[in-house]
Amino acid sequence: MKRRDFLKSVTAVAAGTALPAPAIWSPAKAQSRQETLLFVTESGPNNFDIHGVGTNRPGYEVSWNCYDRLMSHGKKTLADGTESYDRDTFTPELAEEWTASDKSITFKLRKNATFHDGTAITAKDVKWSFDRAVTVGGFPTFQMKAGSLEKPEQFVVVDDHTFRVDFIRKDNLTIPDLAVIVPGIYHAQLIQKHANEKDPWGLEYTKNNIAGGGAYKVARWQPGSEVVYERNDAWKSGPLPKVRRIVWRIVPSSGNRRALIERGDADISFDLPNKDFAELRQIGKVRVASTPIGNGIWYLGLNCKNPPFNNVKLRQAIAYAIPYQKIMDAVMFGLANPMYGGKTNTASNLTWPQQHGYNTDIAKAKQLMAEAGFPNGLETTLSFDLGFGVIGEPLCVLVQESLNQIGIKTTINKIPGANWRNELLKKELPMIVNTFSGWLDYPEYFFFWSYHGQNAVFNTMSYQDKAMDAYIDAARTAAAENDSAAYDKNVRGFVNKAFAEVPRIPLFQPYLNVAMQKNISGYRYWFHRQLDYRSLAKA
Amino acid sequence: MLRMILQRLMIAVPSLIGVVIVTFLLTRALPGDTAAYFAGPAATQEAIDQIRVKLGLDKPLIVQFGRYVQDLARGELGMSLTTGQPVATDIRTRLPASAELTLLGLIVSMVIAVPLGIFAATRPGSMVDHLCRVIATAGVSLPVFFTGLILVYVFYYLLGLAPAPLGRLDIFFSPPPQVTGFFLIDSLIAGDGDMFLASLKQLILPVLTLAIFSIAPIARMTRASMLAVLASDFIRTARASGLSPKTVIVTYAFRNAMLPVITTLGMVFSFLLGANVLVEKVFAWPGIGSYAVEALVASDFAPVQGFVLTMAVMYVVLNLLIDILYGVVDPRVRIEA
Amino acid sequence: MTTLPLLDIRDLTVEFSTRRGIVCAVERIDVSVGKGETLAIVGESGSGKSVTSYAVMRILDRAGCIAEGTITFSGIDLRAASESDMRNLRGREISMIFQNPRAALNPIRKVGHQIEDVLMQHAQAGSQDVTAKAIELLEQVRIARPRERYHAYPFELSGGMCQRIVIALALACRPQLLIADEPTTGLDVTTQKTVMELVVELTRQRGMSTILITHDLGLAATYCDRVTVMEKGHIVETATARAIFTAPEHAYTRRLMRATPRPGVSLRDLLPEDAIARPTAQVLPIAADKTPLLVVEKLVKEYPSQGASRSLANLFRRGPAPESETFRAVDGISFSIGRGESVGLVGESGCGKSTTSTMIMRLTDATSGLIQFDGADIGTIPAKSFARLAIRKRIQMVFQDATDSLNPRFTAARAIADPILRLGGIKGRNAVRARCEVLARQVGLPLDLLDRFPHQLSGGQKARVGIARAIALHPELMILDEPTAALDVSVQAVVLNLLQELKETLGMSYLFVSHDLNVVRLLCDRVLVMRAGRIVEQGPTNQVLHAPEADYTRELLAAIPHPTFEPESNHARSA
Amino acid sequence: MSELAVPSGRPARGLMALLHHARYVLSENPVTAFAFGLFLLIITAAVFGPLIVPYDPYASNTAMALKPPSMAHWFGTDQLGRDIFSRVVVATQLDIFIAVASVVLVFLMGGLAGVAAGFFGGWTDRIVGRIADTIMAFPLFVLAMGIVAALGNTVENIILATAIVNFPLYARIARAEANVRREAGFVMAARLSGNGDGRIVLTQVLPNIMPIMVVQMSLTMGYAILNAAGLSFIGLGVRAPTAEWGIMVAEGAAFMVSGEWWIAFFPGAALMVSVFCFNLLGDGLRDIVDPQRRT
Repeated sequence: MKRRDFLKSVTAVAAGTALPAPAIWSPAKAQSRQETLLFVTESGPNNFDIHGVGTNRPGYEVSWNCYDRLMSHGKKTLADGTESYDRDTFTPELAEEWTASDKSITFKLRKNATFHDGTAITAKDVKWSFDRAVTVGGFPTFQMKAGSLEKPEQFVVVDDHTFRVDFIRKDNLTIPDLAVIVPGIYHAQLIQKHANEKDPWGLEYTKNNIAGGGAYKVARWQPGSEVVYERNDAWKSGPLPKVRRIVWRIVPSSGNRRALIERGDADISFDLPNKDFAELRQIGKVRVASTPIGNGIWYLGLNCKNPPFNNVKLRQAIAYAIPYQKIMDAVMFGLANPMYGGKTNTASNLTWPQQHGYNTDIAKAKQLMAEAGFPNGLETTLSFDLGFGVIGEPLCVLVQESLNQIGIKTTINKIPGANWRNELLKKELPMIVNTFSGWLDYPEYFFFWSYHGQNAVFNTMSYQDKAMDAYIDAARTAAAENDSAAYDKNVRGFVNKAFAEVPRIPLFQPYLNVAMQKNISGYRYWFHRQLDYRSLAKA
Repeated sequence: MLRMILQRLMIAVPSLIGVVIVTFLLTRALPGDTAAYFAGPAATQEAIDQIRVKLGLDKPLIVQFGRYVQDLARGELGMSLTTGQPVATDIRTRLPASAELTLLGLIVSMVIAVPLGIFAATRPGSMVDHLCRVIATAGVSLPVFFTGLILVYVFYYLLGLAPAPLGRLDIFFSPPPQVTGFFLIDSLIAGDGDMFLASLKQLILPVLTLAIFSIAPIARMTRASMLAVLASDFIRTARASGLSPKTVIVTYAFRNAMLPVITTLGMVFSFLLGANVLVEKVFAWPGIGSYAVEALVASDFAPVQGFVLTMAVMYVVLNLLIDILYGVVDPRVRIEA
Repeated sequence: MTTLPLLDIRDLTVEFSTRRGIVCAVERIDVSVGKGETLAIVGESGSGKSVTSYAVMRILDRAGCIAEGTITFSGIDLRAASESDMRNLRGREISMIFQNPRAALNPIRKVGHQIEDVLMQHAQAGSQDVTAKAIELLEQVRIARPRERYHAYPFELSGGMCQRIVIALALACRPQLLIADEPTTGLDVTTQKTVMELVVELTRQRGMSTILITHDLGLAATYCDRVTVMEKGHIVETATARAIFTAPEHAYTRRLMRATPRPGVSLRDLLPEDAIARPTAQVLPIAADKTPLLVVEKLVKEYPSQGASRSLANLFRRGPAPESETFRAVDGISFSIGRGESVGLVGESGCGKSTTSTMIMRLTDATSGLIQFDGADIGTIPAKSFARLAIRKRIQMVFQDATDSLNPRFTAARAIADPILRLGGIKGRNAVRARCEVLARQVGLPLDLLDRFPHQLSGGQKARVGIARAIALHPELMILDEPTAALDVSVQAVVLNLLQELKETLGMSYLFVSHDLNVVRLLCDRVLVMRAGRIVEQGPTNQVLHAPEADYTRELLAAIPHPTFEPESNHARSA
Repeated sequence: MSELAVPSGRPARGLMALLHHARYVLSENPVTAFAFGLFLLIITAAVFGPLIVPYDPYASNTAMALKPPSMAHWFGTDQLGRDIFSRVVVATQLDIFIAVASVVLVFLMGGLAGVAAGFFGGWTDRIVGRIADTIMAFPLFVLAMGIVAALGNTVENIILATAIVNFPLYARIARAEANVRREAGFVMAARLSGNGDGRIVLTQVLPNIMPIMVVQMSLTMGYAILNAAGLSFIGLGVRAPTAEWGIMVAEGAAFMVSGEWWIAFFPGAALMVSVFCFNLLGDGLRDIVDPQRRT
């Protein structure tokens, strides 16, 4: 609140409600205003501990900034100048150094690292934290398993400051999986004091208390409205962050969030609709960083299990009937990488996501509809998640209109967040619009969850094809033995198959957009798509 | 008077029981599967079943209802999964926010609507009468969230007069020590003028939005009851005995006309609590309305049940207050009860 | 009238703007009242008598205005006076008391405070002694225990008591002129007497002038010096009470005098001279069969006494409700009505006469006692199912307030047709319409009024529709619950004659419920006098009304105001 | 109502009287006349809307997205390039349908239950009273949300939710009016003429209560539309892409700050005008119906 605005609003108030003389603006408040960073988002955390039951994504952000991990990622600068985490380089955090063999990896912990309450951090805490991650169940355990970290026996305390992880199988995802949010270091004694037989891992306590040693501590939390962080000045696991105090306010109305950033009251505005970001960038009063979300795709999923979309020709017809350009303009306002319009329907390189060869071609779509045996069209429903309604709703309306041209009548079905996951699990929705992005930015990792026959929850199309499974498994083993020739053949194999049989039609790769005041620096894009406060600075 | 209170509570008991049952059924009928929602995006089927058992949602409805009533008896409102807090603490922190907003909204709208109604009633059929009616009706014709958004757009975004719609307090104020939970009162108790001013400024726009929305019903009721009272015999006697217009209008007519208005206040207050939900969403107000809405959309039963029960108890207390107020004003009720 | 009159109204015309344009309520009237004189303004409803008094006080409602004429009050031109001057006059120099006393007081304010308001307003008392002054006023109007009644609310006092408070309010500032607009209408005869005597005594004592506005000629003649008679906004005649009573000049006054029921006159005498010549219809012979049509023995009706707390207390108490809890409206009455006989049931309000009639009509169930109609015991049949029985047709009723007993949404024809359609057994629209027209003719209702709604009919016309509906099914017993109480005197005379004629032509027997002994004397063969749920006296009409045994009956008779002027010669008419 | 079809000449005069009376009130009260004119405008938009509309309200045209009001598009275009004027006019049909349907439903539920409670008293009175209290204990909007969330956000459920939410208000008014008339003279007279209680309620008591109910119904019509708009704002309103004022205002709200004020403004204005018209009409009807005003 700049001084001029404050005085103006005080006089307005005085005039309006005839209050006594306006309070003089104390210098202390201005100075603390400079040291505090305010950012606004649509929804807030429901749990501080990523191991907790049902922790939402804002909850991940709290865990990331308030707990340490053994190691983290380095940084690289992208084409447009914004910094991003570097998938391939790992930097020390709690662990000063580590030596890896093909059987295990041993970490040397920092000697002087302490938890927030000052007690020293030892390997025993690390072991307890890892055991907790693999046994507490739900999402954390599932994420650890993705990197073949499955059994407490793998984690060995060598001495107070050395910790070894034994591999159960060769998996090139194990190392990166150690740098995601889940394997954080928890303060074992403190949590066990609040644990009981019904809740052995103290999940209730860590739900709204931080028992860690990260760069920030939570000073105050009012669920659904505000989180206030204070910097942990005794933090040793990296350069001391520059911002002393961070206030996170939840402002549900997107219009207000934009007004706050434009008027300079908020330093950072997160998760605004694309249209606002596009316009803010043009106006140029604030800086907008847009980074394509690694491994992230918005797609139109077709249910391959039950008719009518188990017919490949019909799926291809639909792939040609999607109004791609209209979606890019009216829904994403250009803030996305198109996944369509490639030269051919075969893999052009080993990266993922990449463009497929389909484009809007109503005539071809009609012809394919006839070949597929649906000359006079069909009736179906198109569903989307109310939680992502800002993109989902206009997208469905455009798709509905263009599918109408080739005889496919659709009714739009708006499903609230609560039972959207429920519906996905049942895998009965014929046609859905959805998004998925994995933390580990490797093609085989994406295909393992979205296309593999094991029919995980992310394989929303329940697409099961022996050949596709073979390609994916072969690619994973090739990566483990870093046999690049086999890896190259198999990755191209499963990408071509995905494009040919198109069980889901990739539409675009969305961007993560953040709007910041000009005096904010040090923003870095991360795989978990949340804010990392430690690198931020306020000039 | 005590007997009247006892009697009023007697009547309230069946409706409270009704509320408990209806809320339970309503929340259980919500389409979402809470277990699936809270198992997280990547949960597998057995993870979800695990959570369903943990939450006890797999037992038959009757058993769940039995356990729910037991918890209720112990004053245990259960745990909110959306905010991760026990529902009771959530309600204790958030109810004063909503109450402060709604009460202030009601007071402001009373201060505007009642004189408007009296003014219109004392000059029936004149231009003033039509003008008051048009202004009051215009207020209620707009959806409350739309009025809120327009006020924010004009007074905050364009003119910069109003403070940022950031909730109850500016960012560098920490809330005053919790005494009543009403920031205005707590800041006065703490003697912090700055704080009082800041929370007052934050209240202006949302209170105005609620007030605009509730002026019409109160003004219309005041006008109608004033018209009826002014046509009655005892006003004619008062005029005939030469009492001054002020005494006739205020002491004689107004006090009688207030009786029906007081009863509609109960109706308008619960009407406002409902509209409050939307205002809280627009002004990021950490009130109980938006809390219930988020829980409802996330099919999180405990907060919805806790919220509705609090509202039901508040409604009973409110009606009791209205009856007592009615008794104070109208001796006939006091004697008869 | 030698001295200057206190109030002098010259050529006064008052107009009201209504939906159908300007209506002239009062047209060029001259009224004057001397100091200390009591003037009565007599007229039927709609004659403009109340409008005149409102014009004097300038409290006409928004639509009314004084078109022409002057009103001077002890030298001040009231028409030209400013609103603030008028306000000082009202209450201090001229004050008014109104008809319905309980409604004329602020329901939620102590009576003492309301008196103090007037005293304070007109600076009759400072804040210290205002309470003492108020209590002194209460004593003057003879209210028992004034100190305690000071704190009472209007709904806690009886009608008569409330009227005394209104009088206290009016006389608080010792005004020169008191206008009483129908002060005793609606009160019991006995209370009416005490209130009128109080007014006259207080005004005489203080040398005040009084204008008494009433429709009751007897009242006017008894208590006033001069009488002005008004008809449809014009003054018809002004003379001393004695002159008006003994030698009315204007035809309208004469007609009014004739129509007022008074002892020693027959039903037919009430009608105007020209009407007498009408041939009496063919009279049915009184049925020979002497067995009584209706027999009532030890009829009792109990109500649980009021108060919601009572029901609450019952909830918690074990054992039977103690005797004193209930209130006995009708306490064991017995009587019988012969065929073709008309019996009067007389009593003041609250004596249980209406409750008795609703029980006999089987609209409400009796607590105990026998009701036998034409030999059959109809008391045991529950009221709910009585409507569908054939016997329903044989007992019908005419209600007191005709406006309330007609459905505002039904035309007169539809109202009359209702019983015919249900129980009349006549099918087909035209047949039912024809039957309605026959009935209309029988009760003297012009046919073109059949399609009007109740709010478009006059009092008398509505009464006729009520009667037509009652006789639609040829009942044998008809209960008339004060059928003419709400009517003007002249209309009342016509309706009473109509009822008498119908009884004779259709051979019905009547139970005539009323509080007005004069009306009962004209119509009934036998009279029952009721008080607090019990019959205190019953017997042939002239025996009960001329040589009453029960002293309550004597008290009732004495309370009826009928002037006894010595038969002097024609007294000089005063200007 | 009257089984008695009186020869044709007569009822005409009844109608004439009503018209005359209505014309008198309208002339005496300009605001009600204005509201009545507005009402006619809305009804014509609801009936003929879809026919006279310049564009197809559902045709999106991304090239023309977010254009301000111009000669081509009087009210401008929305995010998907659809013509807002056409959508606002077509939406009248749906919104008026929601308003009328919920009002009729709540009259049948609340009104009749209230009349029965007021007339018969005893147990019916207690039951209806408790139901009304239970509903009253819920904050109105939250109850509406619960119902729509539980049963799905179809138009029928929105109507049902609005009806249930208004049940106590109607029950209370009907009960009070019926209670007053329970002991009325014409009710006793009707019993004397052999009418059973049921018939008395329907043919005699109800017609007398209708005027007061009609006044309340017109006020509730305004509320029904606002309720639908509120539900749309939190995502429980009608399904996309149906045109309905509430959801259009809710969608447009996000664009206001970024300068595209017209997306929310015009549906909001239409919403305001119609609710405004219903409320004023309600007041006007009250004056026509109020016996004291009938000079």
